[in-house]
Amino acid sequence: MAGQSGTGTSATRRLGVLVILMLAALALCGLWFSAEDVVQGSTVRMMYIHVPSIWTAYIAFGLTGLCSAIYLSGKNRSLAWDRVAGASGEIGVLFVAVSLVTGSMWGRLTWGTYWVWDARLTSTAFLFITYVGYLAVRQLGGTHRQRARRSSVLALLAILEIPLVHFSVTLWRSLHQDASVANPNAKVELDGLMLFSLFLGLVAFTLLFVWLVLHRQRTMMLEDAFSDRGLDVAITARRNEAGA
Amino acid sequence: MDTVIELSGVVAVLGQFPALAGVDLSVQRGEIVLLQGPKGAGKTSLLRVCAGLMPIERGSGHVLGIDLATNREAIRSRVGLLGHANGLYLDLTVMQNLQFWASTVAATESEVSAAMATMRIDGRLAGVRASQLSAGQRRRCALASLIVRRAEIWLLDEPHAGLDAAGRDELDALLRSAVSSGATVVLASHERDRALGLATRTVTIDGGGAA
Amino acid sequence: MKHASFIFGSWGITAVSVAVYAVWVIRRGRELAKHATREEMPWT
Amino acid sequence: MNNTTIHKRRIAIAVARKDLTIEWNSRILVNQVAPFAAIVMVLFAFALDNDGILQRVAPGLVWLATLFSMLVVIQRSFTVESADGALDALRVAGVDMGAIFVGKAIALMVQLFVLELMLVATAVVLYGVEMTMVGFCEAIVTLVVATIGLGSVGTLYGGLAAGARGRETLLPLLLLPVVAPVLIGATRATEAAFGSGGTTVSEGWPWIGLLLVFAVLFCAVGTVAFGPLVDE
Repeated sequence: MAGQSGTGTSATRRLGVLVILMLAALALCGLWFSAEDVVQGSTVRMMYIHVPSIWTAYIAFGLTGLCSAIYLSGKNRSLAWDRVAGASGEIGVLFVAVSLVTGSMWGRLTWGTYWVWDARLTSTAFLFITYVGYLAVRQLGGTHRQRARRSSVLALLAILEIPLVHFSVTLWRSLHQDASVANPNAKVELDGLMLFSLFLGLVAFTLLFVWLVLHRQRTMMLEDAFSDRGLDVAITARRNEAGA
Repeated sequence: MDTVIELSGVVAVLGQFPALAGVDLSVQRGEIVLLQGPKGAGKTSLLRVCAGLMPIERGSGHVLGIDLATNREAIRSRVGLLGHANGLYLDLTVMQNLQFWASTVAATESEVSAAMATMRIDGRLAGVRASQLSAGQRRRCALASLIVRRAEIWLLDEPHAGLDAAGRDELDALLRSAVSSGATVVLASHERDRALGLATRTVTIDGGGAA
Repeated sequence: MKHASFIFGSWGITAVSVAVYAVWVIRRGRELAKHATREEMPWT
Repeated sequence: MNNTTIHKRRIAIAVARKDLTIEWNSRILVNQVAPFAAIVMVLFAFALDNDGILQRVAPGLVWLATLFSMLVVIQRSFTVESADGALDALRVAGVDMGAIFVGKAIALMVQLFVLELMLVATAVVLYGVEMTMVGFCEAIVTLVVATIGLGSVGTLYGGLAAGARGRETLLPLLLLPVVAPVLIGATRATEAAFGSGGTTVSEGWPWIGLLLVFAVLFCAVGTVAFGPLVDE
């Protein structure tokens, strides 16, 4: 039905179907089949959605930084890199916002409050604000190249800033439970199906991210093309106005 | 004669607005060229492009033999643009302004006094804050800073604006003497008659294109 | 299930946010593509 | 090459001296920002209204007041540049942006340092803070290192926000998250220096290390990144 009328291709449509199937499977595994945790009980089910969200946000911001670096270092400075950086940053903000909300809901159940001043939560909040600022700078106007250069430099500054903020917040306060999978002493003991659900979530969200970036950077390409075309129209108008 | 500015088919944008829609321009050393046209015709943008301040989207151009598309930053130290703003620090005195510019290009004390003499800035005026100067005095102070900076091409945007008749005549005389000592001047004006006597050549610009 | 409202709530918030964003992107893409030429859409 | 280094150093010194001369001529810092910062300190005392709490949180209040005042000083620093197109003029003249960054950052650091000294003195007087000799030295080191970090990062982001006309609200959004490590590090180090909440002087030095990392990093990065951020 979509034909060639949108930002989709047969590849993205196949990817989209795959993502939907995987998310459905994730919902079944995470909410139904998998067992409850010995300590955390049913609340462990929030992990299957919360951890993939924040994972996706990290991938997204990483991609933003990478594409910004490529844009600035490339000889021809293709705006395509800037658009991928921008699309990825926008999606990263979405996922970090979602994971802040689900994280604080999870916190309400495990810690009894929506917000605790622990290191990871606090530096995630800073991550969110930093990239909201990045998106605001992208909206400042000017030519595409001005936008691209400003925002690429800012994205690289953010890459520098985030470890520093995280490190200082960690020094400031560290009471949070350790990362579940990486630390063998963690409170959560994952059995086979629980681990499978978590990894299914990570894969599904990563593919979802790829699908979103593909579409978003194509819409951005169209937005840029339209403002360029607006430029062509305006040039003709100015020339006519001169002749009149 | 040697060509100092050479533009062909230059398009430049302000935001999404095409301030220049395909401009051709050629200026020789030692000329006083008047860009003439109504307000909003693109005169200011043309001067900013020549100064290497505004990027060109399409077309090609060279200033003092330097390519505008690839190396516009290199042009900047050799031209002086005086726009609607004079580029002065309002909380500094005239002398402090000129000394600041002098220290950025390592100009000597005697070069500063020479510039002040050319622009007829005396000791009393030198001690006045820029915020307390008249429009003509600010213009003279800004032109003096161009001399201190050793600019080879002077790009002046509406230099006569805000000056009274005596101030305009004085400015014309100052510009002629600057040209005779080696500068090239391109000035923009929408007042046709005012600058005609000064210019050695006139270029009409309208709708973002030069005719 | 214990805490069902929180668990389904967090899944729901995630699903709805992502879905709204995805629909917005797709619709905006279709809207713009209506007026676009082939050259402006190199992926087709 | 050595020649360009000398050239850049000369520009940086000229810019710093120019900014400080402007402050000397206009007295904005002395007549407006410093009273603002002082009144903030007094208002904190009204809001918290408890001598014990005030002594405990005095270091944090000093640095919060510094950050808020810094926003004003940075905005002033770039209003001066844009009021009559002076930054444009510097750009047209091809003056090295890295050198301008260093110059403006130094001027900002000097002004911030004066402001912080005043705020610390206010805290000592108003909040009844008592310091040992070693604590005093540590407080001075903290001020210097934190100010270098704040001055460089403030100039960097101030330039970006100033390049975008009419978007002054952007500066706090961009700057405040970045200076969080300074707020954390400087507050803890100052607590150690003041001995607030039973902390000892030796607890402060690791935090000064954090401040040092921040300062070195943003001085280096700012010199490179300022030009592309400010340029059209």
